[in-house]
Amino acid sequence: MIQNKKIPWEDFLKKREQILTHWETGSSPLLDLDKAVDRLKNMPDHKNFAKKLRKAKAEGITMIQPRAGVALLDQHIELMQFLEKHGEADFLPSTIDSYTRQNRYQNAQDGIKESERLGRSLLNGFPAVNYGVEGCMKVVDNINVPIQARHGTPDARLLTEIIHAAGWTSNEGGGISYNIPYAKNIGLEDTLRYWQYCDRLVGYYAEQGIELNREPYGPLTGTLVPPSISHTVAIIESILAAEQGVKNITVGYGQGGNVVQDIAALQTLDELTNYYLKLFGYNDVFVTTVFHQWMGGFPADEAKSMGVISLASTVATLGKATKMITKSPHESQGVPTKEANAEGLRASKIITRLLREQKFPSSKELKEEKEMIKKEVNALIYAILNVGKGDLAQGVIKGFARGLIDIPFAPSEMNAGKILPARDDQGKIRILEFGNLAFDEDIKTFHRERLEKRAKLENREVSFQMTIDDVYAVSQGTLVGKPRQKGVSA
Amino acid sequence: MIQNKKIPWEDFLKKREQILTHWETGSSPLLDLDKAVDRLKNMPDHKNFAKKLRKAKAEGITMIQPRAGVALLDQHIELMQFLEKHGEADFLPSTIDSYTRQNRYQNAQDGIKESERLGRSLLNGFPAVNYGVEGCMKVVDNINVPIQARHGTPDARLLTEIIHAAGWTSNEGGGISYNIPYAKNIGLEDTLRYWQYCDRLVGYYAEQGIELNREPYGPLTGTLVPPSISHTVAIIESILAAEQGVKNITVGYGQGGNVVQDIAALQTLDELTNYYLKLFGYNDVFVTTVFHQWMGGFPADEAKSMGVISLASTVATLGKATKMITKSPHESQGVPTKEANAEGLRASKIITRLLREQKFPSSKELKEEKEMIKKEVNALIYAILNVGKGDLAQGVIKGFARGLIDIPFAPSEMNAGKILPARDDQGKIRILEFGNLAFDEDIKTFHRERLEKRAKLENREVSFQMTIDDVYAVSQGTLVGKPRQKGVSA
Amino acid sequence: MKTVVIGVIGADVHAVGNKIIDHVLTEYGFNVVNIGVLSSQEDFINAAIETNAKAILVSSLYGHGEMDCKYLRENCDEAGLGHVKLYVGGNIVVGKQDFKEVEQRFKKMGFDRVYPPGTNIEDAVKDLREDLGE
Amino acid sequence: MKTVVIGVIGADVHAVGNKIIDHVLTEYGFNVVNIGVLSSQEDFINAAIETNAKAILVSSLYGHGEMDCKYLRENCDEAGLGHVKLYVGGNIVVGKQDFKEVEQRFKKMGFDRVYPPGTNIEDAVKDLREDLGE
Ligand code: B12
Ligand code: B12
Repeated sequence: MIQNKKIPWEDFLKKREQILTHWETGSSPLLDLDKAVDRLKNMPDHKNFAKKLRKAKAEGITMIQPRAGVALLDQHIELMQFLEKHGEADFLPSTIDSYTRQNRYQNAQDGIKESERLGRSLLNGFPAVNYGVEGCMKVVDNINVPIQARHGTPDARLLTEIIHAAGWTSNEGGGISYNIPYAKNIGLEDTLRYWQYCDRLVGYYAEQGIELNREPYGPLTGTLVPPSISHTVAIIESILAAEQGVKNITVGYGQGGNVVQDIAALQTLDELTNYYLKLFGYNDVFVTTVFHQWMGGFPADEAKSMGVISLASTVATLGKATKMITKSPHESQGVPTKEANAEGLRASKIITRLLREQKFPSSKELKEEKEMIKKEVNALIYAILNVGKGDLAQGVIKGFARGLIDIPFAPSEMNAGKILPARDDQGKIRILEFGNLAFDEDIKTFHRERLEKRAKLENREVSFQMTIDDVYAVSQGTLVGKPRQKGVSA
Repeated sequence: MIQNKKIPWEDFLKKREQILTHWETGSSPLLDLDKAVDRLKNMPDHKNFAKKLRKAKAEGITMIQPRAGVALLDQHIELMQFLEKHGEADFLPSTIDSYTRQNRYQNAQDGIKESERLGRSLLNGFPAVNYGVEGCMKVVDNINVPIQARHGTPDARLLTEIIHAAGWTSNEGGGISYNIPYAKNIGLEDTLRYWQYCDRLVGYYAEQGIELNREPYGPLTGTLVPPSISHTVAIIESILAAEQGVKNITVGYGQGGNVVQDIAALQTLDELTNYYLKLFGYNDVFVTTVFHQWMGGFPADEAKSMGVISLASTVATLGKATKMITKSPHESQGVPTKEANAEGLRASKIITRLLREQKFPSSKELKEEKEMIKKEVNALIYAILNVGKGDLAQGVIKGFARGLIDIPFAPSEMNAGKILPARDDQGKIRILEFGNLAFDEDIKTFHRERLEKRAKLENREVSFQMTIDDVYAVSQGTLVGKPRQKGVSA
Repeated sequence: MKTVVIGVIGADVHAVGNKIIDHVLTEYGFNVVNIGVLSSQEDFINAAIETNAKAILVSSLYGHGEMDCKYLRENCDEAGLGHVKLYVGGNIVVGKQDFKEVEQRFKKMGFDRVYPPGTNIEDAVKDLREDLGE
Repeated sequence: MKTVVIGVIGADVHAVGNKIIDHVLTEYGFNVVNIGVLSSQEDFINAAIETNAKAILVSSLYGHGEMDCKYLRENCDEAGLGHVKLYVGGNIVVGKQDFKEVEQRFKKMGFDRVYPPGTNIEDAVKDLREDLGE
């Protein structure tokens, strides 16, 4: 039975032996832990994710990072260099392809071959496991900023081993956030274990004096996720990581669209994560925040997409996010060209710089929204801990099974999938169907009242049609979905 | 001696005869006032600027309008249609070329010929006077939204006659705002008279039951203008217009860059203009506001320009501006292509729509900034009225002569040109040299303290170098100008 | 009531569009068999056989559509589903590509209808009615 | 101390760059004669004659530069200013045009140096020193 307990080192090593056999690149001599420690120790500060984040937070500025990855190594390096130079990226990613995410390394290998043959990337990301430590080293050696693996891999153990040994100083993911939105029928017990492993490796490096950054994946399904739900997942994954020895954590949140709710979310994310880490006794974890530019469906038009990107940048900067993940004007169409990706970065960059001296002022509305988020998160964490009889890992498994916590639009069968979100009259994300979500009546009444207000304005009932309208809304240029007539396309 | 007094109708008509002789198109039979009244009365509501603004204000939404104009009539119409269709412009402009602005109609005629010969526009705008009522009618008849003349013409009397008779339902300008930033040695007495004439014409139409919109030009030199200074000009020009019978006025403000100061400026602009109009006894003037996207030097990069444009749109919408004048990603380079112009519009449009349900919440910082602006405006208006012995027109002339009101970076010799603005540590525009500006010691101390704070942070003295750095800053991607080393280019 | 199979092919987990297609087609009176995300070609084929479906609507969002859909037509034919219409939509290739060309590519692979990114599912209802007979 | 005439030509009122050029060139030790905005060709020529200037720096921002600068070289030569260097900078044509081409156009018109939009005036100091001799 899984528990939130640090994995004993011997158990880890035993497991490790097995993991490294999952694909041929696992046998690289560079995966020797001492060699990896050496390499990581020799990474200069400006290529260390954790250190650069500390600096940014101290200066109160917002760093930018794109998503990007292609099938072929040389083209991937070129892409990274381009985004550093022409996108002015402060951090680089390597978005991993979807076969690798499902541990289908043979499919990925085929994808590489097919891409070589056709001269264009047929994979939607960089197959880091197939290229192994040697390939990943080449990437980091050819750039001048820290690099991170970004994926969506339920079982990222081999991937994690490889990237850290190569000198990549951050890894995105978590046992919940890389399961529920990214898988269909993988158990939470499994993914929690997988990610305990990934975190334990980072904890090991920490023991050797190497600070690596870990980033629970914040936006989940990217689709109308109420802040308290994604916050709860972020906080839980932070605690689980801290238990394994992680010392530098970036918690994330995906833009909702209402400016005040987004600022409230960013501020509470920082406050609550710190609060709960300390409550659980992890006193030396350094926390930063990452804001994701709009994660739902984008407008088809490139100029409008630039508008969405820039609006997100404004909110991130005024909300003092330490980092922001950017989108591109190609978002609605497909994986962006490097040029389009860099355009999104540059629009984002100038806004983070123009507004760096500014902060969103406190107000009654902001305070109320923050209070509400805190109340909700507290309720969710209490319920999860309670159903886990004090153990967070158990709580997660049982909490999801019972729908005490529930993520809208998730593909996973581990998720109850009973709640339905919708926007209120100001575009704030609220909940219209609660399923078994562990909210008390007070909280539910608050949500219902807000939605009723919108319903009245729009002269219709609160219903799933509102949710559907809201899912489409941003791609059609509004935040609050307008009632559509059936049979009439918008 | 000019006074703020409604021009008697006979005097107006006498003057009018003379004006219409300034260029051959003045002799058009369509300039017969009865014909013009007929035409304007037949304009449908959706092409009436004043009415569309009333509707927007009632709905609390922000409308968008580009700048645009080319030398040749057919191309100009094509441009307007393109911006309506592909830019989703709510209002159309016709930016008038610079020869026409200086009443050099012969130069404009040469420009038309030369443009015809080379097949590209050699003029920086549309020479409306040369095309006359007939040409201007053709423009409005080929579009479906209201249209306005936007220019910078000290003496726009003939232009004004022509555009209104053609059915253009709004005119930008004013005796101060189209002199001080747009001329070198034209007296204020002259331009105030010219614009009394333009306003009197609108007042006449109002008497015939036709509501036309007038827009004092808000941003002035577009370069580090403190809100209280541009507000004062806007309020004075509103009062002068109201005296001539204008009933629908849009007061403007150019984005400063600090979000809170900009929101404070937008809110106080509306509040103060209404307050002063009523104070002076004009009780039936309908006031709206227009926010100008960044009016200073733009970054060369198009993606970054899109960022600046979008940031402005965010501020305008959250600040509930009724209208916004947009820029394009070509801004730093030259008059935009129609495609680039439409890109700026579409990025702006989506933001005004996404945020339409939202409003910047009130806060201590916002209230303080609003209080400060009000204090300053009150001081300036008091001083101007006082030196004019109760007459606003006289006050303007003497106030400028003595530097009681003073506009930074203006080319006009009527302007004292003694004040120097600079940004404080948060990017708010303050004043470092006051010249004779009619501020009391309290206000001055406030400005000095804020600037000292920045100086300390940057480890340098408050000086003109700060102003220079701030002039360059946005085009180089920051708001607060960083100290540059002499001889080193940024 | 005509039966249609919907699902998201390959290693693709984009669930939002799938849920909405389900809802909308059901509203329009189709009998929707939704096999969800992460579905293999076999999953689609088996569902179509079992439910006697008239059309298969494949969604592919994540970019690997070109690889995942290879030989789907042939495999359907082999399984005796020669009469079943094949539709595909979503973001079916990697990156922003000329759609005319992409459409050709997928038509050559045997798809009856190919839809560009952001297609409103209601627009496909007309096609479905036409292809399946009212 | 070398004398240079600066100003903004034609019906152009863009005053900000002009004020900054004045300040910066003065700081760099030039004797700056600033005739300001809305200056005609004659204003430039007269100022250069009166002050024995070594160079004329024409600014044009508003787009009519091509028309306003026509025959300026010839008119200078006629006025006995054949030795005076002619620079032009700002946004000297209408719209975003290929700068190489624009430069050629103005060089053909007799300008010695042509600068693209947003040129940092400090970058022209080097050229001035080179052309006028230290
Ligand atoms: C939300 C989202 C996610 C969420 C998905 C959550 C979930 N589990 O559902 C998360 C964040 C998890 C995610 C992950 C990834 N995503 Co994603 N995602 C999106 C995004 C922003 C919106 C998708 C969406 O929900 N739209 C709203 C719904 C209603 O619309 P829809 O899905 O397009 O479906 C409608 C129509 O297309 C049409 N339709 C769909 N299928 C069919 C079929 C037929 C026959 C017909 C007629 C119509 C039709 O009808 C649907 C309903 O109206 C899109 C980009 C965009 N569109 O803006 C990228 C996008 C689809 N994702 C992309 C990628 C690459 C990924 C990742 C690989 C990498 C990453 N970014 O992390 C992973 C993939 C993981 C995996 N194994 O699949 C790419 C695909 C690239 C490409 N094709 O070139 C996109 C286009 C973004 C981009 N430009 O890079 N993503
Ligand atoms: C501020 C501004 C205004 C203000 C000017 C206030 C004033 N009186 O000074 C206002 C609002 C009044 C204005 C009016 C107009 N403007 Co204007 N304006 C600008 C803007 C945004 C910034 C200019 C500026 O001050 N920059 C900061 C200073 C420091 O930089 P600078 O002027 O470029 O000068 C520097 C360098 O270029 C260089 N330099 C300049 N000259 C020279 C010469 C030499 C020899 C050298 C070496 C270097 C050099 O050194 C200077 C100092 O560093 C520019 C666009 C931009 N750049 O972003 C448009 C711009 C110049 N304006 C333009 C236009 C068309 C107009 C108007 C006709 C129409 C309108 N928009 O209303 C009127 C013109 C009125 C007239 N008769 O001249 C166009 C010109 C178009 C073109 N060339 O194709 C521009 C490019 C905007 C655009 N893209 O449409 N404008």
